[in-house]
Amino acid sequence: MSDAAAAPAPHDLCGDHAAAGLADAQVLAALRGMIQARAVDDRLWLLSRQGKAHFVITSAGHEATQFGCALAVHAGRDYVVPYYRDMALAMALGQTPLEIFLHALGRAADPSSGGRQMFGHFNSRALRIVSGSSSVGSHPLHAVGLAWAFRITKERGLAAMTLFGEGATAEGAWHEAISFAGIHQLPVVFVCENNQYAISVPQAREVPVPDVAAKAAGYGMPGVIVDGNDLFAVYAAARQAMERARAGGGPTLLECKTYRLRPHSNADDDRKYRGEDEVSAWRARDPITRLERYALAAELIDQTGVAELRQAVAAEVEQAIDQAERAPAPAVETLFDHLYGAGEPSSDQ
Amino acid sequence: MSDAAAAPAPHDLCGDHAAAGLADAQVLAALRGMIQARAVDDRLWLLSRQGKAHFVITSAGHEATQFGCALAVHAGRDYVVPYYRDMALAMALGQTPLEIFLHALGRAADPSSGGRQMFGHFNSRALRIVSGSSSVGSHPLHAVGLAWAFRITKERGLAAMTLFGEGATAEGAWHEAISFAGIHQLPVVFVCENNQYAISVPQAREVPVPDVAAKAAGYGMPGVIVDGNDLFAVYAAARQAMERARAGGGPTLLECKTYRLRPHSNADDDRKYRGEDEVSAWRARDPITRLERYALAAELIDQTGVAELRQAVAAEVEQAIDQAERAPAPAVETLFDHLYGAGEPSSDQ
Amino acid sequence: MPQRNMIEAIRSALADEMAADERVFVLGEDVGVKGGVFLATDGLLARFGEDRVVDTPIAEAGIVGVAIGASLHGLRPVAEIQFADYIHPAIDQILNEAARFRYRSNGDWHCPIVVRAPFGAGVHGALYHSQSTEALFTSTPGLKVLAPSTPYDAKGLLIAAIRDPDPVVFFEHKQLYRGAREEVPDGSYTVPIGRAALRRPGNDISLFTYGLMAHHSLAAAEELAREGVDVEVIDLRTLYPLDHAAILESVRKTGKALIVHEDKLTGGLGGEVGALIAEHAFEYLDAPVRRLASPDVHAVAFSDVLEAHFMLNPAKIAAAIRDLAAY
Amino acid sequence: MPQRNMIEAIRSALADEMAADERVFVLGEDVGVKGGVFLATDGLLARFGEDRVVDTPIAEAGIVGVAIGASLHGLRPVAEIQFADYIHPAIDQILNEAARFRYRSNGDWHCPIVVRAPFGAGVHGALYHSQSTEALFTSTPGLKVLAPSTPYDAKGLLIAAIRDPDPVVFFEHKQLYRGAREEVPDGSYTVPIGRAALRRPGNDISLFTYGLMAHHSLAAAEELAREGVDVEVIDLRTLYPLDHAAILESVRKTGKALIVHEDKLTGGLGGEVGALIAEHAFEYLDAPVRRLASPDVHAVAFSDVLEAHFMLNPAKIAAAIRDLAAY
Ligand SMILES: Cc1ncc(C[n+]2csc(CCOP(=O)(O)OP(=O)(O)O)c2C)c(N)n1
Ligand SMILES: Cc1ncc(C[n+]2csc(CCOP(=O)(O)OP(=O)(O)O)c2C)c(N)n1
Ligand SMILES: [Mg+2]
Ligand SMILES: [Mg+2]
Repeated sequence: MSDAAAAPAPHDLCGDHAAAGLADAQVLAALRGMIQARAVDDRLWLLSRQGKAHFVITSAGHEATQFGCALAVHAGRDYVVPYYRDMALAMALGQTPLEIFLHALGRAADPSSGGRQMFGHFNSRALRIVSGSSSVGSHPLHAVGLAWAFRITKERGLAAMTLFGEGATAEGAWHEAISFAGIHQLPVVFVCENNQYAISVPQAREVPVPDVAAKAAGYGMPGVIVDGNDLFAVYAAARQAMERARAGGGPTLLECKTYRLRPHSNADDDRKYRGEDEVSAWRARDPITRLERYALAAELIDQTGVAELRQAVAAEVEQAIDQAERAPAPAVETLFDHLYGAGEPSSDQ
Repeated sequence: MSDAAAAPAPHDLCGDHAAAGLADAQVLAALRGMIQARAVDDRLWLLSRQGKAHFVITSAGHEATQFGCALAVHAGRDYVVPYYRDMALAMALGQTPLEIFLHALGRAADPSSGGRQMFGHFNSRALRIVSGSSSVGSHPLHAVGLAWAFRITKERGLAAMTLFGEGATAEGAWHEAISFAGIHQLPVVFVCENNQYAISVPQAREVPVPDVAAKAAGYGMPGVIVDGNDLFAVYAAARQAMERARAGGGPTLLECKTYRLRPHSNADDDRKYRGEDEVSAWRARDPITRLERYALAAELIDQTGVAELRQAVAAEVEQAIDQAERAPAPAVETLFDHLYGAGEPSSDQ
Repeated sequence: MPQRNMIEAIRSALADEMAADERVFVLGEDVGVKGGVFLATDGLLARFGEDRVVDTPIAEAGIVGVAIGASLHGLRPVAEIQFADYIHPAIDQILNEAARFRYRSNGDWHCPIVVRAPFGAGVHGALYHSQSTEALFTSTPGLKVLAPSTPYDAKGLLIAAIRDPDPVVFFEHKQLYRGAREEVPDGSYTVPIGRAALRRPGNDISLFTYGLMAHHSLAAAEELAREGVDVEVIDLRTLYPLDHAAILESVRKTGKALIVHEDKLTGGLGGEVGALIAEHAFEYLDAPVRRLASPDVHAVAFSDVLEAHFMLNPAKIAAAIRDLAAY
Repeated sequence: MPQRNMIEAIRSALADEMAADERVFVLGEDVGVKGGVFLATDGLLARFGEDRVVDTPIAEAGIVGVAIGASLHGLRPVAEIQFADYIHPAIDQILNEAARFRYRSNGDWHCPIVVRAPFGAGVHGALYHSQSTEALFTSTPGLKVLAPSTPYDAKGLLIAAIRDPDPVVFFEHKQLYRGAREEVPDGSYTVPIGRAALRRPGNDISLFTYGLMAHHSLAAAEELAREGVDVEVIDLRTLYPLDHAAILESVRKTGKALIVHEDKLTGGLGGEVGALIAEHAFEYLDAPVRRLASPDVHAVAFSDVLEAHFMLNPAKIAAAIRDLAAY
């Protein structure tokens, strides 16, 4: 896997899907899901330009990392503690385009927050996707706490996965989380989606070492590097880490080297800090294109099939937007809901 | 050096002082200083039992680490950012027994805080010993900031040394400090006085790796392990690290393996968490005894000389206590001094 | 009924709740083998084992963050911060995370955690072992902040806090730990969160306070009683959300209010209480709303002399009451 | 004289001070190449170089801690916290370290740092890009807390803060960044720390406010003027230490006080101001001391509808004034 990271082939995936442990149908479902996630992402930017979505934060470019990880999760059983970049992950775990748009438009039916959080705060108790703040690096501790809970309840065979950017690894809270997991060898998989920038700040100014995975040495766990734009490589590594965690083998720090193909958010202008050359080099390694070419080469699908798939996805997405736009806003009285649990004193007058 | 750490010889120091770069007189001065520091420490416990010193925190057992590090500092030029355990260090850098007792008794003339801080908060602007809080792990950042200042002022040939326990390396602020130093390869030497306990918590519950020095791998700097009860080993490693830092070669994480020979503080009962066996094994490796035997063997001093030295130190210490006890308490009005700089508004009415 | 001081009452609350409910566990620095630096958790490790009595690394954000995570799976963590002076690194986890989980997820998740922290001065703790840090927590919805003044309340409120479905910060005054014993039942009982306690009924002046100052205030009130001034002493106990009804009802009766706390004057809880009274009991006031608090300096200094000068005591409180009574 | 909006005024303050004093430098997330997410530091990297315009890792305790360390060697760091919602991890460094260095070392060291933080709601920032976190800082001696409401003040107060020998937390309301321009001189000038500004003299009611609410309050005051109510609007500007004299003098004149802030009601700065008035201007009051603030929920929600319901605005302020005037 580390060879792949050192010099990722721009058009080919490493190994084949069977070797990685994926059935044909899973590959096709992932391809569809990744295309769908990208289509949703694209449409969010449009909604933003139309003034309909106030805030957009992208997962474009991270799809292989997020789908590869999601495939390694027993959704609804393992916990996932994601960050704002993880839209494709949330969809891979089961959130629908409609749910994503309801969230982006702050509608009452937004399953992530009922219109309270900015876009990017994916949440679902049923899917065991844990609500996050926007505070970078604050959430891995919650994954560690969940893993401690499994120890107390003596539940075996489940794990927590938490995801974050390489920038987050500079935060003190991140250190405290991974350190605690290392001391107690807890079933947590720490996934770093290393896209080489924290907004505008390049990795060399965020992280003191070339590979985030090198940090694992100080935390008593293996550090694994994969090409984050290669679905199979990510899946194989994530599965191994999750299985090890579920089996009581302890935590892993998994670094997925990837790239964000759009600005950080709709408030960002990335031309200020990175060249078009760099961006296009990474566009050539687009994880979706790579998977699509693989699927064609492996004859899991043909060109017509891909075209149909893309069309179907586009139609679904348009319909979801339509529905979301027509969905009602939260009632103003709900502003005061859920401050405290039922029957408890509330401080609002 | 790492061999020494793996199996420290209980009675002998590794190498000889000339090889470590120390003159005869320096060895004798260190021996005298370490004996003095221990004598002060012993008397503080007595003062506590007499109800005269409200708080005592010990450096007993850490003397070789602290003197070895202090000898590598250009006192008054390099900055030192210590922690509460560093009484012997403060003395090695120039604080006198009288100054230590004035601090312990909260007298007006306490040079560290004018009677404001609990014992253990050694400070001297003249010696460039930086005032600390009691908050574990919060101070290494100040050493890093000082080093950044040297970059701006373009001062070359000076460095900052900061010291902390192995327990402190779990704090988020510690991580943020060493990470920043690694990114910018700043002239900071991070000294971990690893005494294997954070109050009652053994290292295995504080730190996810057997050697704190292993953490250096994630911070882009060398990690060095020394026998912290061996003055020469500590000095050689600290000098090398400080020289490298001063020469622009970047930071070092230096781990000194040592042991605290007394309870954490006068409020602690260490019998609850460690056995007498363990303590006596370490008493056999007392850094002062080891240095004394070395000095005798190397004929830097003879038994009579040692006896005279110990007597002289004892007399000095008694005199210092006497003087400190007679020193006046701070005037009550000083409670409001130094809230803000001169001429600035103050919020007290 | 057994007599307990406050530390024994707290230990008893923890042991009883851990015995009754397997979801309850404690974590913090030195809480295991050592039993806590104040011995609040003494004996729990032997009884409940390492999984439920967790000696943590020195990482306050970590302690609270791990507690939050465990609570999401239904557990009931009780985190100990060794001193309230060291709660600062955990503030992000308490205010931005624990307090907001329920609200931000529209009710999907909630954080039934308790964060215990010894606070207060007068034990030679100087600048970093004496702070009153409660004001950092009394402006965040979603959170509850408690500060008991008696062993009975300490046990009952701690059990209520553990059972509460939301995060609670629980401040324990260090000087009260080994203070007077009183009857504290074995077994579980609760004292309701959100209700102030009337410690001494009176007609002339309402005195609002909490923590150690509740005791000093009662002593002062007794002194003033001998001078013919009848002081009503109300122990707030819950600092957030405040018991508005109890506060306003008392002032409407007496017409005079004095707020006494050990925290610094400016920015302390007294501001909120004073403003509340000035807004909602204005018509009943026949004197200025007075506050008596520690001076606006950085907690207490180490020197005995400075410490004595800094600390409030019954005499200073009595003087303030006398002054207000004479208005 | 050049016209500047608030972000331009801040940028101009930084550039002028950095040009005039080599000890001044800026550090924070994205402050270099990007020039800050609000462009407060735009252009500084090109002009002053990497050593003095430092793109830091995402580590708020680190940013403030490094600033503290550099200040001990005589430098004048200006740290940017990207949003006031993320200042929490730095609270320990601000309250326990920067604010106490001078006091704890008996005057040996001091920390002339500035911590800038954009705060406030109304820009669709939801729960974590909208908070008013100033109340966390207005109870710590050694610290100063500022919140300008105009471009002129922003520049003058920021320069005063940079030159101040003590740590200053500097809150900038995001909605004001691109607000109205006004005359802001080139070159350095200062606005004194610790003094409130009389924005509109009036005789009937004293209104105390700061930040964005200063503008909404002025708008409301104009509306009330047309109804015959003459409101005095005082912009506090310095939130700690407060300008007691200005506050009390105004209330002694008008006899009525209304405090308006965007922060939540309970535990917000209004409590301190209200209590101050109730204690020291009691005899002059002819109405309850009123506070108008955001509701006690966790900052503003994302939905437009909820945001609009949450936010204070001139109409809500006018209603509160009308109500108080009618008392
Ligand atoms: C505690 C905190 N500090 C700062 C920010 C502002 N911020 C939002 S995203 C971001 C960059 C994060 O970079 P990284 O962790 O690499 O994740 P990426 O966005 O690249 O996926 C920053 C600085 C924040 N949200 N939280
Ligand atoms: C932030 C913070 N948390 C907790 C404490 C309480 N405390 C004081 S010393 C100590 C143990 C420190 O252990 P270590 O860093 O190994 O240093 P040692 O005392 O062993 O030299 C603890 C937990 C503190 N002072 N500061
Ligand atoms: Mg990144
Ligand atoms: Mg230790």
